[in-house]
Amino acid sequence: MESRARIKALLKKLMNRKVMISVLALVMAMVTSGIIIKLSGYSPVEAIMAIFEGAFNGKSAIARTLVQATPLILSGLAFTVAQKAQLINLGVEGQLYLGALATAMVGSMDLGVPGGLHLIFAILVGMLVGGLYAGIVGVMKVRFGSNEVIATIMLNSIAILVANYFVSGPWKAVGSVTGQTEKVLDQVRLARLIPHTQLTLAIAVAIISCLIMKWFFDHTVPGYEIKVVGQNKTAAKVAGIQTGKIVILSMLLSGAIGGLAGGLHVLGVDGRFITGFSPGYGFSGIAVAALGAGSPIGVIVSGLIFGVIRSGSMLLDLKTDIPLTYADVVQALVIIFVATPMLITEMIHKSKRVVSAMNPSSKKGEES
Amino acid sequence: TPASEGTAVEKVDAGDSAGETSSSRVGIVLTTGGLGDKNFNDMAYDGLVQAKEDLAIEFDYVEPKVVSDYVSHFRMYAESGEYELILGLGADQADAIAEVASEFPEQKFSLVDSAADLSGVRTVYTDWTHQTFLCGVIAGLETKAGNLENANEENVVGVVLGMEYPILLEGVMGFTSGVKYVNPDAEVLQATVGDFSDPAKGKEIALSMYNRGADFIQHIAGASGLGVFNAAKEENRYAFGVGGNQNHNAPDYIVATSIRNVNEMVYNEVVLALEDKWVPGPTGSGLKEGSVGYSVEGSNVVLSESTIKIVEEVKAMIINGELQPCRTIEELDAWVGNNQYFQ
Amino acid sequence: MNDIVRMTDISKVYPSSNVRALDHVDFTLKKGEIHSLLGENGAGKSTLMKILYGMNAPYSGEVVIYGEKKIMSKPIHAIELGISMVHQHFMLTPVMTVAENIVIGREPRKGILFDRESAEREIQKMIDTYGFNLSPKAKVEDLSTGEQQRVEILKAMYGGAGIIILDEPTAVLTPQEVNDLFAIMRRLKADGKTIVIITHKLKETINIADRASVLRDGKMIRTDIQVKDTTIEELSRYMVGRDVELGIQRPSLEIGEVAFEVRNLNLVEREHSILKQINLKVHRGEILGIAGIEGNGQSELLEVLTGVRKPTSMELRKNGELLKGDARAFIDQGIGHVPEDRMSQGLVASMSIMENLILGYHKRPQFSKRGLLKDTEIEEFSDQMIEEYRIKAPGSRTPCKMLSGGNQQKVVIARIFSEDPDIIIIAQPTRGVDIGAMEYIHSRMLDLRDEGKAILLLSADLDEVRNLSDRLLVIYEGEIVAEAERNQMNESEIGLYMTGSRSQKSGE
Amino acid sequence: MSFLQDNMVYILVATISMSIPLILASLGGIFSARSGIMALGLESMMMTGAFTAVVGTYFSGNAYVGLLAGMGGGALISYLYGILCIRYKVNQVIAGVGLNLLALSATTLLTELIWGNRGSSPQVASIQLNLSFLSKVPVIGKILEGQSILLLITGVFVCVAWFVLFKTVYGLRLRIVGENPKAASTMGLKVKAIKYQGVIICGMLAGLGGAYLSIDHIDLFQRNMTAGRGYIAVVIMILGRYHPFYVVVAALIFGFSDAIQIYLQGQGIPSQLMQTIPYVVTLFVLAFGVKHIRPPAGIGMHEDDH
Ligand SMILES: Nc1ncnc2c1ncn2[C@@H]1O[C@H](COP(=O)(O)OP(=O)(O)OP(=O)(O)O)[C@@H](O)[C@H]1O
Ligand SMILES: Nc1ncnc2c1ncn2[C@@H]1O[C@H](COP(=O)(O)OP(=O)(O)OP(=O)(O)O)[C@@H](O)[C@H]1O
Ligand SMILES: [Mg+2]
Ligand SMILES: [Mg+2]
Repeated sequence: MESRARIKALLKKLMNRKVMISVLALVMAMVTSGIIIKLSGYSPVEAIMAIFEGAFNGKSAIARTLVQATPLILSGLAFTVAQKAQLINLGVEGQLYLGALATAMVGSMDLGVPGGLHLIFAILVGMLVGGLYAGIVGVMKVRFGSNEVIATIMLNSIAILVANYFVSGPWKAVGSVTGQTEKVLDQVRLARLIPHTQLTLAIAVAIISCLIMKWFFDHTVPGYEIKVVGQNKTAAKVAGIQTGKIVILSMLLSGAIGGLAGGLHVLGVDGRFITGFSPGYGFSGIAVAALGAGSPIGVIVSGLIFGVIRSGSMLLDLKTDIPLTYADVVQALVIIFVATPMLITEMIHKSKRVVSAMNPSSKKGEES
Repeated sequence: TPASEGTAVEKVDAGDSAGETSSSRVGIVLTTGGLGDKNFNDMAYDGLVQAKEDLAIEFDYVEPKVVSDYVSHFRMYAESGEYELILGLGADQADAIAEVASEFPEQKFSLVDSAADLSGVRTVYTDWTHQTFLCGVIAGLETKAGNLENANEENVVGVVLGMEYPILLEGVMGFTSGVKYVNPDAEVLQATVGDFSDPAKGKEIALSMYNRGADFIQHIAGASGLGVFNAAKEENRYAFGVGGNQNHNAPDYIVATSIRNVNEMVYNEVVLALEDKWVPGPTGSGLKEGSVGYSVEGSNVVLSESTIKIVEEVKAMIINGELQPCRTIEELDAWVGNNQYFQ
Repeated sequence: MNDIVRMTDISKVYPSSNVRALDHVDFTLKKGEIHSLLGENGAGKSTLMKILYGMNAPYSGEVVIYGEKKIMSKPIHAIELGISMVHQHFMLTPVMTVAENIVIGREPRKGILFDRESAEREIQKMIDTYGFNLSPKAKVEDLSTGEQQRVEILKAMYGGAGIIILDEPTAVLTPQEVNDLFAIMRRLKADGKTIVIITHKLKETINIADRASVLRDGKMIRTDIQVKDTTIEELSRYMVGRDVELGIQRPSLEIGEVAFEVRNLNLVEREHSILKQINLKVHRGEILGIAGIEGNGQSELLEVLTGVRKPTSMELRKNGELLKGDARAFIDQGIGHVPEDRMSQGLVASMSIMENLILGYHKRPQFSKRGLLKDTEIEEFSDQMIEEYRIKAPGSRTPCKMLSGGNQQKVVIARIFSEDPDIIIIAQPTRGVDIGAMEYIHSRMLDLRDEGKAILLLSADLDEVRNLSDRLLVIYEGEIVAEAERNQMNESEIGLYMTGSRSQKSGE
Repeated sequence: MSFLQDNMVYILVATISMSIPLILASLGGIFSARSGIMALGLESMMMTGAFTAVVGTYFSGNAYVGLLAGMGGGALISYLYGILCIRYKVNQVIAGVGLNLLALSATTLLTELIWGNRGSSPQVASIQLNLSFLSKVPVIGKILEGQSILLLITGVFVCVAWFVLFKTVYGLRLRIVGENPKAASTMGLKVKAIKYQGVIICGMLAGLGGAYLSIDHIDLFQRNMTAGRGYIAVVIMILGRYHPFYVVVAALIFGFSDAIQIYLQGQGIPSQLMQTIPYVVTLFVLAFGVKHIRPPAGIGMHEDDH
């Protein structure tokens, strides 16, 4: 009996408003895209089945889903962290790029250190580079009052161009015909958790990073100060918090997480830096952060959801005639619906009204 | 289904095995550019459509979002075990296809457009320098002669790149050495759009070259090249297409296309696989095989007989090995010193 | 019947906080009266008036205006009926000019063009009539709070509304300005206008109103009180439900040695001399009050003395020792600071009470250790503060934005007072706070003083400064122009110094 | 440098033609931002405009119909943006990025459904009218003669925008709404309606900017052909302090540095590094030129916020 009550309590906790709305939004996005798919003459059932099969059917499918989710979770986290200080870091893409490049370079050099150390060093350098690159924005903001939206958009383009220059020129792998660095040493590659998949500990690192950030914001002094600065800069100043330092710190942190996303991708998936390796993870991160509703825990959940869509759409692509563009449409719709909780609440209200109109005896329920 | 005007496939003799293998499936991993590029991917797709018609095969295709996804796609094909042949496209798939091929030694893998030597994988490559060299020769001859209606006095031509990828720079060198082979004093301008799908910027870049005296521009810029054609029309100058025959895009202004018959290459791989003639290892395919070259078909620009004669002569020289286009910018000066058509 | 507004059975629940702000309230306005609406913080005064102004739909109940039943769901409905409102929190656009702010929504125009000249001319005329010191061309962001209040009042008058609602218009005005405002109100009344005024200062109600109504916890406790037949004590009893000690005067028991000394303080910014040669001393066991009209450098003085702003020159001593540094250093040195605007400077509205109670002191060992917050200790501390300071809130985790103004002020005060600072710099401690809370805050301040703290009090509320201060300074245009011991100067004398009509300095 | 001088006329010609779509889009952005909605969805409006312009031209055979269709397309998606941000109070960054993704995938999908190719449309008619009648004007005649009639239209729009924003009652109201929606609402303004208007004007102008790219500058729609110009337009709008004239200056600075880099390419410096020039210049202008830009205070706020 008692355990039943506990499960009930747990369910109640899980079914809170935020979660309900996110779930309903997903359903709405699915239904809408289903209609679009149907209108274009394809079978929505087939599409959804393919997506679920591609994401969950078998070990390698699940592995693929987790691999896809990893950079999304981290990019979403990077955006969320900056957002806590009320900073819009549209530059995660650039930070991720440079982080990946730095990790790849360090990883491909023979430093004569043991593997584990080398790996950690490579990751840390990636984080440092990503962090410093974002730090520029923080410094510009504090020093010159520069708008971070402009600065990050500009720095994105610069990062991508400069990285492309290095990997097509001075740092290009010998004999390679595409823009890429040398392979990283085997000792710095992340070990595969399941053979013949790309699944590595990277996903664990991503999830742990989210947990750490949640803990950081809830229980540490700098986390607290970031939140205060984000919510009320004047009050923070009056309380003796050095707002400039905090702004820079948040950007550094956010950029470091972006750099980590890039570094893990290099060491876990590609084994080197390859031009164009990111399909806009930085921007998808904004969507992930939106779905995660500003909470690092939410980011894990939403990163996984986007991972499912991306991984599932690979099978959709392979198995059906439905063009891959539909998967993009689904993703965009998910973002839009999830970002629109009021639409969902409105619909709930309307449907309640309809129900109560059809069924006058249930009118009491409206009061509550 | 994606259309691809002007990429007609010349039929390779399919032998008489077509009937028996009606249930064979072929899978292809396209490049990150995806279908609709009216080029590489669309041509490969057309090759398979042709194969489906001629050889009664079935085929599946996937369009990866990013380079990192290649491995997953190859593995999904291989794991299903349903495919007679798994095709890859583009040099950047080499790592991925090699990794999966090592896990599935029984499976046939072919990678089109890569020269890498990968165990268990058949790679077929074309030479970029061979692809653009002959259009370079045309440009070199015509910009100096100035006979064509819209050619000018100045001895300047240009190349527009989409992005500065190492492999595309070979295409630039092919064109440049082609120009210099017949016209060593010509200036070859070069600029990069920074995007493969920004025709507006492509046009601006082409205009900047035409303004500086160029009268012929070779683009290697994907859809950004459409802007180059537009600039040619507007400025009354000439351009060269790349990949599939693009001459119809602006027949009065596009002199020729630096052709690469990816469709034929793909088609051939299917034939080989069905006929059990498939063997792993790298195979070159160039001017001789007809996989690359120039095509004036569909263009309204009439080249003089002497030009055509010289181009064909040069083509023959490359095919029989008398002439090798220059490959790198560093070697160019020395190469020009040693290789001249008009002594 | 000359009831031009009749609100019956009005109820309102805010869905976001689930607060029943109004509970079956009836309210009427008679033509040509000045009606004072009273009640503690959070009683529902603003809510009721916002419903009348169409800003608070949906509500339940009936609103009848000029005898006709109306549904007030948008301000435009009220505006069209000739109702205007001065809001408790300013509704001004800082980057725009006085004239633009006032005429918006009913702009003089030439075709599609905004007729700026005639707008400015009209506003200037109003300014002249009411004797305000304002320029229609000035940007609102350059105005002091008092001046902004005047803009709000002009906004309400512009367009000739018949019913004018003033929600705490006097909170930031000097006595002189209050008198001016009241003169205007009487004139408007003579013109046949009907006015509602919300205020926490019962003296003002007695002074200006014809009738009064009292709300408590969303219920109308008394309505139709004839002001001429009542007293401050009676009104305060209606509001709070008990007797309130108003205007506590408790002279210092023992004034100790100098605890806090400022010498040679000057502040020049953008070639404007904002603070000029300020010298002051606060002793242990003393409250030093600084009176002055808003915009005469008090805000800057406060910021300099708490390390938020860098002065051009200053020598600051605490217990004889030279003090330097930023806000952090000042806090660490035991200088407590209650900022003048709680919402923008004192609190992080979206954060919880407990998070706000440690703000600025979060690095103290009792709240954190090596960068980690001590969650249990913080929560215990917070629960204790809520009890001790009688903060009306569901719990420590309630966000501050859900509290009423008075309770928010208590959070700030509790934070500073509980940290046992030697010196307390406190500005506008009871602005917008109801009489019950005011009584409490004042008595706490006096207790602290009696414990030997040195307190520097800045306030625009002259009664407050006069009652609490053991010594009083008057500031005018960044200069200390007068100094007096308790009860040495009367209200009108201080008023003369505050407006610069008189100066001890020039008299020397 | 004399090389640049020799080509200065061409560089200026390129500057102008590359700036036109940016000016139009940022001009639109001003209306949106000034009404309180940060136009991060400009990219989607430009892209949709570019697409519908080609659709309109394709089916009517008339590029001027196409221009109108481009404005309509931009307006349509901006209306959606408005519904999200105004009615449903969606976070504007997220709504913008979401719509940008939607516009990219939707235009790709429709390109495929209409023309059977998901990369690009067929070639369509394009705007042919240019300013050749100005060729006689001394000095600038050379720069202007080849420019499209849209340059003239852009210039007119810039002036009209300035006039509307700062001289008319409507502009005053729009700006008040963007600065302080609550105050505007208490003064009886129809805040939501004004915001919708701001956003839709934004969509029409950005759509026109997109149409310039697709049926004026060239003559077809190519998937993702706006190539991030919408984001650049946001940058230019902010850099131009949300003011029509300064936005023109900011766009010309960006366009000019972009044109310079095109002409400087192939002079030995790696092309990728040359391509960073406009971005680096913008950063420098941001850091040392226009400090502390103050956005409209009401961005992201709603009239019924408490
Ligand atoms: N967008 C979301 N989608 C799905 N689940 C979510 C989402 N946001 C939060 N959750 C779930 O709700 C729970 C609460 O998460 P959250 O981090 O928001 O806690 P919180 O109580 O808000 O913490 P805090 O008050 O410190 O912000 C988590 O366990 C998570 O599973
Ligand atoms: N926008 C709102 N959302 C939720 N709750 C609100 C809102 N506005 C007011 N409340 C709540 O409604 C109650 C009445 O508030 P109201 O502002 O009417 O009080 P008041 O009498 O004007 O107080 P004060 O003297 O502090 O101005 C308070 O408990 C307050 O917390
Ligand atoms: Mg949380
Ligand atoms: Mg109130």
